[in-house]
Amino acid sequence: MSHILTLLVAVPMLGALAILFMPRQNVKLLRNFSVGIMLVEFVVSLALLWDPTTQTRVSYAASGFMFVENYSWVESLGISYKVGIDGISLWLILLTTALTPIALFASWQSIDTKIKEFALAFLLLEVGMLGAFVALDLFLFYVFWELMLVPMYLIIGIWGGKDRVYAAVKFFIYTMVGSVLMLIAILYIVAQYKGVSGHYSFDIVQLTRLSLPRTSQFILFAAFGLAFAIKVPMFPFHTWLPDAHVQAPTGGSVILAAVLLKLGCYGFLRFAMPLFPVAAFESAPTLAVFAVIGIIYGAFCAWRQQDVKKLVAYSSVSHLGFVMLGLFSGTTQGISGAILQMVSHGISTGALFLLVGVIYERRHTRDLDAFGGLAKVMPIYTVLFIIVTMSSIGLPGTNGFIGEFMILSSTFSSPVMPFARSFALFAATGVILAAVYMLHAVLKMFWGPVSKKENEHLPDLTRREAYVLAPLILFVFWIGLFPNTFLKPMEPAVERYVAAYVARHTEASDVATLSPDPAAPPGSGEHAENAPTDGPPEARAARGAQ
Amino acid sequence: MDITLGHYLGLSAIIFGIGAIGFLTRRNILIQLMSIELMLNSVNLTLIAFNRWNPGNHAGQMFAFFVIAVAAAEAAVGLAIVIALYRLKKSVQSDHADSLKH
Amino acid sequence: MSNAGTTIFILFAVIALFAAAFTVTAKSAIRAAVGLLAHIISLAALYLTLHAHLLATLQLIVYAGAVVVLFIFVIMLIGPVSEDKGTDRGLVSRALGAGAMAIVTAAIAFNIWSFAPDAPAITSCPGGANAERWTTNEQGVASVTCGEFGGVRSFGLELYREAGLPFELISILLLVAIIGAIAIGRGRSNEEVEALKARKAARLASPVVAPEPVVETESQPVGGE
Amino acid sequence: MHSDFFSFGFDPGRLLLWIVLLPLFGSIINGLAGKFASRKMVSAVAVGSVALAFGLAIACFVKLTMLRHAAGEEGEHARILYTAYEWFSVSVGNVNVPIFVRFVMDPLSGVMALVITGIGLLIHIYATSYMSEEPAYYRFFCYLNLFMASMLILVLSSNMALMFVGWEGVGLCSYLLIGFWWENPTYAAAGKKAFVVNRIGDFGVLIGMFLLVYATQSFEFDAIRHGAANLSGATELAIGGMAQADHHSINVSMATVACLFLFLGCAGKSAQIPLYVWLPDAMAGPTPVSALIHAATMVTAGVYLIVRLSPVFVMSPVAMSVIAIIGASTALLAATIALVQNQMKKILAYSTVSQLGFMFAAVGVGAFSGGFFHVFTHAFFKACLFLGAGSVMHAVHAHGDADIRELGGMKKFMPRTRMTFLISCLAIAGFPLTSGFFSKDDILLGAAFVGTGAWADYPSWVGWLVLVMLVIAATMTAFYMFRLYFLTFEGDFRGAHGEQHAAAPPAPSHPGVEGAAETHALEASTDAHAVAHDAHGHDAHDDHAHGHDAHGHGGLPHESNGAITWPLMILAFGALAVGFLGLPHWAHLPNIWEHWLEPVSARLPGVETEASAGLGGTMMLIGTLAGLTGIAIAYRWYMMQAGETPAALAARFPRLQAFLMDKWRVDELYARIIIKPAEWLSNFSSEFDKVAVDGGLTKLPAFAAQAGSWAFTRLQNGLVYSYGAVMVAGIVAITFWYLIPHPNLQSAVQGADVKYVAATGYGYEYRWDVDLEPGFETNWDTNTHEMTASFERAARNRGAAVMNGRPGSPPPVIQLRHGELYAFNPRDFATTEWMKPNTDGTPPAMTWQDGKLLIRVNDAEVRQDGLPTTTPTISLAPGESVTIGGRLIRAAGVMRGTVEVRNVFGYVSRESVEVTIENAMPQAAPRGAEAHADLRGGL
Repeated sequence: MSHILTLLVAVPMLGALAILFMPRQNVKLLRNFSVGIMLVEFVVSLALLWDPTTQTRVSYAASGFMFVENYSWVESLGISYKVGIDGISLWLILLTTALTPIALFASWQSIDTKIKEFALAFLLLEVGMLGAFVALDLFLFYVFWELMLVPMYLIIGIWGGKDRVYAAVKFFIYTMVGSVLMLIAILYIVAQYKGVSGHYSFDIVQLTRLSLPRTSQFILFAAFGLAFAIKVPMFPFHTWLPDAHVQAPTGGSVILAAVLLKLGCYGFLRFAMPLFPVAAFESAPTLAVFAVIGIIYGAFCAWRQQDVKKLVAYSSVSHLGFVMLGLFSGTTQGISGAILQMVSHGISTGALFLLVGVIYERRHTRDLDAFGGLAKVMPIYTVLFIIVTMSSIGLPGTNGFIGEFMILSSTFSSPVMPFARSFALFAATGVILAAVYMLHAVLKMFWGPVSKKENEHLPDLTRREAYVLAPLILFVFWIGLFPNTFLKPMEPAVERYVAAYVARHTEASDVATLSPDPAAPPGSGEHAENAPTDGPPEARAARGAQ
Repeated sequence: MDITLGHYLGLSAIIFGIGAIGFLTRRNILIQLMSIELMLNSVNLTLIAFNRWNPGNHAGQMFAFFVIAVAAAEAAVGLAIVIALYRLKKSVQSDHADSLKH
Repeated sequence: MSNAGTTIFILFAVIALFAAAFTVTAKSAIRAAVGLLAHIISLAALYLTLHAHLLATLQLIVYAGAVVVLFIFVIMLIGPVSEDKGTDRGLVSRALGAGAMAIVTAAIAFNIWSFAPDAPAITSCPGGANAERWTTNEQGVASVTCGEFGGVRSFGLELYREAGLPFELISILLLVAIIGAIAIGRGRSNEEVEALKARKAARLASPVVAPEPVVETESQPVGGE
Repeated sequence: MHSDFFSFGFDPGRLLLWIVLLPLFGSIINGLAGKFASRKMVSAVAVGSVALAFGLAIACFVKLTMLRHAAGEEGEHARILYTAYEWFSVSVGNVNVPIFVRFVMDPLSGVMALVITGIGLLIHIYATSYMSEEPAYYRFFCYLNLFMASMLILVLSSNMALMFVGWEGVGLCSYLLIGFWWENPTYAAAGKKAFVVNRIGDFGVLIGMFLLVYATQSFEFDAIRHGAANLSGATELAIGGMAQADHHSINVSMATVACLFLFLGCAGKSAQIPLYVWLPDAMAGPTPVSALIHAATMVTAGVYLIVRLSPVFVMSPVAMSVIAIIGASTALLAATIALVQNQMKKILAYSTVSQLGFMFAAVGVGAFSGGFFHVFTHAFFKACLFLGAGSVMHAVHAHGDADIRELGGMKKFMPRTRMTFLISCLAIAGFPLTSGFFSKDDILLGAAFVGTGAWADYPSWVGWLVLVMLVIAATMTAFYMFRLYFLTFEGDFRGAHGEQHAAAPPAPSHPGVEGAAETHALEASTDAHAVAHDAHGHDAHDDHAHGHDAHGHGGLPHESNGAITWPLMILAFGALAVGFLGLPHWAHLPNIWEHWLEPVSARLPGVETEASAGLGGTMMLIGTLAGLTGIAIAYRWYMMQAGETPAALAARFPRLQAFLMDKWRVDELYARIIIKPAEWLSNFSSEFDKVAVDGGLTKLPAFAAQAGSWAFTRLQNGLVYSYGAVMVAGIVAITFWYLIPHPNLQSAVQGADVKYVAATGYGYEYRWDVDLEPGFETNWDTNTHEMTASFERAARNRGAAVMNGRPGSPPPVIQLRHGELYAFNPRDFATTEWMKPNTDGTPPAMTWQDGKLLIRVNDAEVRQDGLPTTTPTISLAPGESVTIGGRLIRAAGVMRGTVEVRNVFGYVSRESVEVTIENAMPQAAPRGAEAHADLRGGL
């Protein structure tokens, strides 16, 4: 059994521990060490793709989770340290490990106070994000989910802009409200599981076997869904996002947009939808309506923003609407597209925030009206900005197109979601609006004469900034031209997922039931609770009336 | 009429009630402390009465014994606090010590 | 219980009730203290009817001898301030609380009075109606000998055998109470009071809370240049 | 070239890939390294890559013709295919549809590829000279090559998804090239406008594509064309959502909806009503761009797409007539606007819109090959016209655009330009035997043909209407083109530009800034309307002057150099000659063009005959007359007079003139009905976000929390007796809870027995009633907190039926209570017809008697123990089951236990519990216990 996932979680944690013991005066060491640790982490994460011991590519065709590690943690409550990944989480993990060093490296240009704490926060953030992506135990997931919240709160609240405290608190409270409901829902499910199986378990694989009554499913799905919808963020729970983005430092914005939001989508995919298939299936049209509203509404809001960061933040609302639509479409390629769109959005929006950060460094403003004619003074910057803009607009050949196209076309003909065609139709108008607001920004920033004196002698991209952006640009085109590199590994997992999702959508009963464990070998004593004869006495208690 | 456990318990309940009402209505800390003593005493009476009807050991009396000790300690500390409060506020009215609000 | 016992119970019960009522209603604290004294003494008498000889004694020594005296000392120390001043403040909550408490008390007392399990009068030693109750505890082991119930010997033996640890804990509690009472009652020295006043004045003068001096010595220059 | 070249085992498909890749690499090389390379290097890379691509295109084309000939009868399907790799896939329904990066050369894309690379090559050569003074020379060629690559992807792709790459790619290049001189804000805005309008069209293409893919489950053009037959009227399209949502469906054929959406896309790309507004503004780009992108190639992509999907379009006569009418209207509208414009490029731009309208009208009436023929001929003469205009502007140093009132007599200075321009003007006017003559004739004939009712499904009035509009438009075309020609080349030179420039300082360092004032002032005096419209960014014609081709040798205009004139001459030759590829069929002349396109252009369904010679001749005559009339009027007004008649007309109808000058004020209209509302919506959204969403979800809860916190802090008043009162409230609650006993009765089924358990408590006494008879069986006792009752003994008069409502789901339990006949949830049973009605005092259809469930059945299929029975009354003991009408019904028993608990204070509480025992009979095995976990315990 490989310990790669534990290693992934442990490396940044150990790094954080090491940073604790470093002198705060040695800024250079702190900066280099923290980025170095993250690069090491990235290299480690590459082992998810290419197994160095057998010298082969890792295949994700096998059913079930890969690299699973399962250790009992709190035995009496069935809490375990269980981690594992499949094709769905693979690219999100790689996105995280790839973008975190980039974001931190970019941050070191502007962050010059409390360096040690910043590095610490970033490393812990990485622990939280990776942990949440690899956790297969609901409790473990919850721990990482909350762990992620704190460093981000600090990053916004300490190193942020003028209204950072407001933004940080808003971010924290919004996320917390959802998480608390989710915690209650988790405990409820586990209690149900205990009711039918006789023992506690937080293992997602075990809990997925549980089939709950319809009403409970809806309530629980709402609790989970709210937590994730806030994180995504779906309309109308998105208002924390523009505030958080505007106030967060560049690195924080990058991670927030690129990874944190994806955890909301991932949560839907990994937890909310498989645990409550009936509720998910039946609420899919409703949620799709919100997704579509988010797409159009986010775009309209973005158009009017004067602050570039706010504009990008609203564009995230719009883009993540596409992701949610894809998830709810219930089709293989719709969901694959949604996952790819998550990665794409991470890359292009991450790049956009980095680019905005660059100009903010130079001008200390992000007001669209403060720019104009930057193409003359910063040509390379302009070129990169336009490439990323086009990727964000979803121009074919760039990464943004593939996800959007897969989502839209698969949704359009989705056999399982009612009104799918209307959703795709309205969502596709987002394609027009994206061009409107992004080109509006480009027009105001880059074209026209250099109207402001301050802009006349802005330096173009430095080598360092170019290094930071280059890998992102590379992936913009890589995903755009050869998306199958990314789609093929996730395909088996998504296919299984969709099959299970569609098959289970009628599976509601009046009382909680447990389907047989496919993983358990026949006759194994470990899952004796499935034997029909001798369940716990309360399970056989007759129904009480009054 | 035979005096039974019920009579002792009823008496004790009434004394407790009187103490409680006193504690609730009086604003003089000294008298509130005395009301507390009343309540403690009523409990002692209950404990001792129950012990009388289960005389195999002294569990009830022993509890009462400890309660007396605790009551003594409480009175000592309580009165010390009264003096401290008096020094601070020149008053022993409990509603004058309302800094800990809102 | 004999008729004499009944008489004694009724007598002291009535005294205890009236004394208690007087205690909580008395205008002056000193009168309340006297009422408390009367209440304590009548309770001691009731303890005697319940064969709690030692506790009756302790009740007199500790309560009447120490606690009430302590109260009276404090009342004397404080003087006329200790008198209650009539005020309407919190009238509603006081009335509501007292009313609810009265109802509860009445309910409990009524229910207890009406419930009269067969509780035989305990007059005799072994051979009487409840011989087994005298001789055995739940495990069938007698720890109290007939005729010694509530006596010093029997009580003390059981206290030190069975409840040694609580007893020691109580002594610690008393010690702590003594120290605490001294610490609280002692008050501040003049210098301390002056320092307090100065700090308060400073706080009122500037809206920003002046940092505690101890914190200042701890803080270090923040690295980062 | 010998056939050997094509037969030596080399995959010609790979050449297709290289046709696309060469310009792409050219673009990348110039983009990355052009800044550091000399102009020669840059132009070598750019022109070289296009020339190579042209060569490869010719090679492939030749190979294609050979394949076609070699295949003989099956030659229709000859094509060259090359699959590069699988791109990605999408789900269509439950099917995974892969999308390939796959190129195809068939007759249609072959011609397009030749036109693009051929004319593209000429324009590249032209641009090396025309743009030679441009500081961002490399950037220009980078974009231009990128455009070539995108356009080639568009035409060579074998599937719609890949075509969409090119489709959007050319949009991007158009955006970049229109805004090439981005320092002028109006140019940049024009670029943005072009992109956004194109995006609206792209939306249509996307949806149209989804519809087609939804219907045919493939992105490949071939599959869609083959599946097109299924798209006709039979298919209902549920607009609302899934197909089964009948009440949402509108009875429109899939083909119509798909075609209209696709046409929206084509209208965007090919500048048709209502999306044509971007094209005139697009003239802000450099002239070679106007020629290549906005005249010859990109804008014809819409026609290309329709021809490519012609089998789909012919399925929907409705969509076809819409296209025809819109095309003809566009042709007419743009022609009227072009009548009065004074800027060379502006006239040409509207002329392009108008000619595109001709093409759409053509495909709209089903003349696919004719429409596409016009694409082909138009590419030559319009490219030639634009380049000629560029040459003139170059000569007079009128940068950006030139006012024809300032020109005149250019034939003296630039004879070669003038000759080519004249030829092209004749071609566009449809002068006999020029290329435009043949192609326009084809279009008119097509319109007349469907007008005669040859295509039964098609409304014939559309044909006539289109014909009339097109003839008028053709007359106007001839008029304004010759107006342009006469004013520019004939007469005497009226311009003062040359002198002005001679006096002006050489090549300003900031193009677009200096020099703007002088020309603008000039324009303001001549064209008062232009100023008013600058705010909308669409009228970007003349307030600029670029130093990019200020040669510094002023004086009189002069002929351009060879790099400019040679392409002109080649194009003019094409404009003259290519018409002979499409000689009229009705005259029994060989129509090579139509024959060549036969495999790709769909035949109109149900149309067998061809247009007769009489109709053809008439149309040819009408077309010729229209052209000649236009030319004659122009000659009379501008050659014989000095423009007095038009001036008089303008003076007589000033408002009409202003209206036409203002381009029908469509931009203003759009600004009012689309842009303003959209902006308002966006402002509203952004405010709504702040006020309603943020207010409702952030500020309101925050306020509520504060208010709640305020209210609770009021409780913290610091007064001991207040706290005491709260404590007393708790004491009250607890006291009364303990004064009353709480049985908390639980039950459990143990085999055939039911065990009841009541809570224990100090001094509790119990008595029980568990036998369903009135009265308690046991007396007060302190020890009986548990009681067991036997089912067999107790369940006599009460029962329940357990019904298996839906297959697969656990059965809902329906309890029959005393006096109740049956209790059904209508959701579980579609009908209860199988039960006897309960009328006239008959026993109920379902009842419980003597411990058995009695069911009286109407004529329903009844199966007991798997065997059909005919007994009208079925009697079921608890645990037994029967299947009635496919529904499983099982009898079950109900037990009731009641306990009274008394505490020491004498208070008594009573609690009952009812238990349904589904399988209480000893012979019945217990069913899955987990299925019926105690609800109370579970929830």
